[in-house]
Amino acid sequence: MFHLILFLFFGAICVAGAVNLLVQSHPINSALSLIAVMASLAAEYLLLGAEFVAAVQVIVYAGAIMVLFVITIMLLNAGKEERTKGSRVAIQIGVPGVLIGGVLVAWTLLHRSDMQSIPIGALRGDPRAIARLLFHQFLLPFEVTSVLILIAIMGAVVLASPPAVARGPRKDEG
Amino acid sequence: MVPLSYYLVLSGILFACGVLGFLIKRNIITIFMSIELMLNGVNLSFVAFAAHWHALSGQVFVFFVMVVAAAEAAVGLAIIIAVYRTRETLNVDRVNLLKL
Amino acid sequence: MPHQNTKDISLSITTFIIISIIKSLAVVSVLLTAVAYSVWLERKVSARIQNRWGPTRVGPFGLLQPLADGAKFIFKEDLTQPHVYKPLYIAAPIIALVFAITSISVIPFGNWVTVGPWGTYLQITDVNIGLLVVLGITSMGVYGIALAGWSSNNKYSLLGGLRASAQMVSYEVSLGLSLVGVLIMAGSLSLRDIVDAQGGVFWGFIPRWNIFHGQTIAFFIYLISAYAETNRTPFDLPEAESELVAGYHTEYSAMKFAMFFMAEYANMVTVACLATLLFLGGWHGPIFGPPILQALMPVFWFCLKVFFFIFLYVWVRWTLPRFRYDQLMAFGWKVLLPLAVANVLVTALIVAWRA
Amino acid sequence: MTPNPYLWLVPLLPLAGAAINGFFGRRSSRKAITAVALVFCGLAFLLAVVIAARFSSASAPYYFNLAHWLRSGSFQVDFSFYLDQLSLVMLLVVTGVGFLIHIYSVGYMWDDDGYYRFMSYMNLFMFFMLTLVLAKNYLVMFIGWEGVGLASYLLIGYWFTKDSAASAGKKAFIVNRIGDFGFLIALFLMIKHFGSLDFTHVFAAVRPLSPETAGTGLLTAIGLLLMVGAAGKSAQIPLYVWLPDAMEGPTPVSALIHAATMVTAGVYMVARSSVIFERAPTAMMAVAIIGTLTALFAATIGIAQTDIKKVLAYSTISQLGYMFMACGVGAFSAGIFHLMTHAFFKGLLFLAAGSVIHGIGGEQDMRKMGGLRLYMPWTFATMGIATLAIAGIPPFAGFWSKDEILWKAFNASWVYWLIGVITAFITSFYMFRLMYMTFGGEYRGAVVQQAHGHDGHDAHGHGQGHGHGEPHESPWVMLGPLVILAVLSVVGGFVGYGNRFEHFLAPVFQGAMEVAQETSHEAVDHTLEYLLMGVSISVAVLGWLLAYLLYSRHPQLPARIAAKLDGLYQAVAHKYYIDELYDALFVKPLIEGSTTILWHDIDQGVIDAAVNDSADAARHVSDNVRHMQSGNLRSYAGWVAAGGAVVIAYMIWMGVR
Repeated sequence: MFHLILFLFFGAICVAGAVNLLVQSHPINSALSLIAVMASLAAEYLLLGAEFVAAVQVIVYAGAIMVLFVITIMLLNAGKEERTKGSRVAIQIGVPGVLIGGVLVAWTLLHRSDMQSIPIGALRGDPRAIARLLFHQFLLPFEVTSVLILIAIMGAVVLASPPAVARGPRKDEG
Repeated sequence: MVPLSYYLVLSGILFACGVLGFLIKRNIITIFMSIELMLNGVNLSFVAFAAHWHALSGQVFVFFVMVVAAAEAAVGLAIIIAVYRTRETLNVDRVNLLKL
Repeated sequence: MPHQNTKDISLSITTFIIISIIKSLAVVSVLLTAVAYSVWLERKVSARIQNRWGPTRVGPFGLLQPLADGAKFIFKEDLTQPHVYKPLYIAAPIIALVFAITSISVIPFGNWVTVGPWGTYLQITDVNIGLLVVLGITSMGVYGIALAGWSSNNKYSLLGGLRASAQMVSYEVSLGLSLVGVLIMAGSLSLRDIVDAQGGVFWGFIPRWNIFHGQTIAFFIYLISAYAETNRTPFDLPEAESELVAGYHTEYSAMKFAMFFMAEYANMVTVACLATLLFLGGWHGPIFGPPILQALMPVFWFCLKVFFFIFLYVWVRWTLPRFRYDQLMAFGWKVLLPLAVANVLVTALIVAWRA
Repeated sequence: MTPNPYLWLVPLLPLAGAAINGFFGRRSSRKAITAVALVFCGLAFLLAVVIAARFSSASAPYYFNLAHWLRSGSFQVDFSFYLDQLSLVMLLVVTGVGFLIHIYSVGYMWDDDGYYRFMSYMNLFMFFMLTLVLAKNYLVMFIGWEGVGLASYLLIGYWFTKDSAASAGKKAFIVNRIGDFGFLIALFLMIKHFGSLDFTHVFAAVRPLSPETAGTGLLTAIGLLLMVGAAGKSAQIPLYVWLPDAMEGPTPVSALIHAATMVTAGVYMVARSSVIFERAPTAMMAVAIIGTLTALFAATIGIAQTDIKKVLAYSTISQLGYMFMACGVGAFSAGIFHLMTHAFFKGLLFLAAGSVIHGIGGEQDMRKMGGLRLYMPWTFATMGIATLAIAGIPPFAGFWSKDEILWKAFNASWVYWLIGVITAFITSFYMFRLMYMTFGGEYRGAVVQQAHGHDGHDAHGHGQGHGHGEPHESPWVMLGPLVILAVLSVVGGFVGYGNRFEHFLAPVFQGAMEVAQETSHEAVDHTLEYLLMGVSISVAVLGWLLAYLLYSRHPQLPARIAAKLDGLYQAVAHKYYIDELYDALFVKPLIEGSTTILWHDIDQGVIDAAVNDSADAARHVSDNVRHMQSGNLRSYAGWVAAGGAVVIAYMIWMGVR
């Protein structure tokens, strides 16, 4: 009961944040609502017992990635988004498609009988166990992802560095 | 005691919201955030299934997803900056040269 | 999910809630007092360093100065420029302060104490990933500054916010890495376990603290990154008054400004507590005297160490000049990060070799 | 005994020569080219002689397996060589005559620009011909078969700048394709029914079968198809038309390929397949009839020809007809015997004709010759010997072999014999006619001032190319082979004396012997044989006399006779209009059909149209579809989302069902 209440509470925050992300017209608000979603998702993880995942969710997602977004928004000084009529397809085909698909999935899931309940803190995401799994069974994927992110860093540096012509005078700005 | 399906429905809702954001938002950065939202929805289902099957690997996968999300954010934001530098806009409807 | 120690579970849920409330109230009040008096301390020390007297009028040695400051902040006019982005402008200081204060919640001050029938840890809650919680909350703290800088629609503030967020994000990395060594040695993420792992002494007189136990380099890395995290000199670029009027809180006044102020010092305290716990053996120290004293002694040692850290903060602030921003970034990425990584590797190798 | 394990070298040596000359000849000097060509060819000849010397009938046949080639399941074909009496004879003839003609062509072609090319082609031809005769299975034989076809194509069209030469080469190639078609089908039948192409296997499989008296059946089919192939290669009716045109090639080529060796490949192949033929009487009869008709037919055409080489070409055809007749009546050894002697004297005739042509500056029309015996005595002598030989005057080589054939033919049926005798008469007539027109009387040819004015082919002074003020004898490098071949034409016949040749070849034609026996044992009294011999000699002499009367005594008579029976003469002179007939029957319809149907209707109407229309359709479709690609990120996302929804719906539907 207690568990269900908590779940619904944080779930409501999640959904509210997600919807807010959609309705807000200013990217910074969307970003903040996304942060809210992530934080409450961390709470959901805690309910499921994945405490380490929750912590990393907060630190990496909310604390690092979203900061990157906010920095970008601040850097580009992005204002309210303009309501351009870019594509009819997206509105007339895409949105109904998404809604239909979502409703179908939800309907099927809720009408399945074999969905047993999960007790609070069902599976303790103990850092030690996760580390053991990560460094034994998933060692290769781990290394591969590390290489991936290294490449991503280099690509980001190359892409974001200003074009050579504009670099000369802007040296001192640091 | 919460049924697994609730968690899955929640993650589904998040994912659908992400896709909707992709569809209806014009701002590249917001669209990017919608992608992150989708990834989070997927993560939630990962963790829920991990708890359901008592398999920790589900949680491990979340970490991989996070790493990929981080890499994607880095590159994507860099691309956004580059695009903004050349096109002076963040509106995807105005960045539509790749056609016909 | 806060997960209780077995001893707490013996209590009924109501008593647990009551005790938790009492503990939080106590801790928060203590923290705020500490914040106020660290401000006082700073003013005093800086005055002494600059051959001044510092606050002397309000109370003996100006001890009541913090109260006066608070009153002044409360009664000042809280003006809000028309061009700011209101919601975030208001939200920013709250966010900053809230996260700054929240992070104290998992810090243990001392051992198990029993008051009558009830016993508890001197700690609001003992999470077995406490360290990560602290890191997470502090990493959320950056939003306060960033949003403040952005929402108050002013180029100085914006630059300040940008600087703050960039610098915090980049120094967070080396900070976290410097802690990994400690974690390896303790083999746990629970702050209490880490502190317990540091009990005892070498050769009878050297305490078995991590700083003396192979993590010296990590300690200094942590110290430097902590300064950067809390935007203290020599890393106080976000509020560099000589470059950007007052950085991210240029547009703030009265209580909102006070919130940022308190947030900064609260962060200082938190970081100091963390350093104490991780490197200086927490509440460990010579215990003697009557039982009641013995019960309070660990808390005393803990506060002493934290005080030492805060004093160090102040000292450094009024001693060192400010970095240039590119120097700051270069230092963080090209010096601290490699050092931290090397430290982690060496520690891991040694531990693996011992095992 | 081991007949020299280096058997495989015999074909490969000329190939090496061909390769060297073909690749490096353009830059190397004429002497070097000559050396290469002659050395490799001569080495092959020497090797053949050595092999022959060490050959003993006791242990023949001898196999040599060079390499594996095809292996699919039970069916396998190897590059393997096969040496028995038959292939030994062929080996000696080919290498020997070939070598002599190589020497001859050194002198004959010396001044030609494509000298290296010519020599390389000649060596190449030697390689393929030797492959053909040494093959151990029909497929390797077929390689040689096609290879000599190629070489002959290259050499006929050697002066490819001349239109007639090029088209002659094409004609030869195409007509041969028809024959090869039959050959191939025969091979397929063998694979299907005997599962092998190896001589030993096939024959082993055939031997137990009984002769198909019914006249139809597998062996008959195979035999007839093989005969078609042989008719193509050996220029028998109806596929003989290419050989006269092949005279466009240089004279040594005519001598080597179109008289001595290649054209006899068909005969060789029939003889090689004797085991099959003798069990297919119908095929045998077809071979005999075709051979007989060809012999007569070609001989009659030979009468009216004025081009010296054409005359020889038709006589070649008719001689080949003799050989076919021999094979057809089961006298394979006689056929091979005649093949050998014919290689001698016909090669000699061609070479001598070449010497004549060469001597008078490229003239080929006999009406412009005459009296040359004074100018070129050696050529006259040798050519006379060859003429006596081909006319069948004893004791020259031709007499023995031709008489053998006639005798066997008589044993088979007197019709063959009669036609054979008539043919012999005509043969001796037109051969002596040729002799008289060429060497008798006095020189009728205009004294050509500049030899080189003559259109390219065969036209050039040799060595010290002076203008042909008057006819002159050829250099010794050309006369030498003439003399050697003349000697062979004289003595060559004696190997057949007392059936020694026949007995030598006996092991090869085991079955054939039996057939010959059963046909011939009712008439073995020698009186009849001698009688027939006398008849053939007398007809030969009669032919000589007639020629003497018409072309030496009363040179004006022939014209009058021709005028008297004009139509017939025209028909003969125009080779019975066979070429025109084929042109009307096959060539024109073919060209018309392929132009209208294949080209316009099918190629342009169907294939091109299909391609173009599909391209247009693609373009139109994409014209409409490309608007989906608006370049707008969100619309793409919209499509993706819709697709995802569809997939989800489908999966759920599948799940609930």
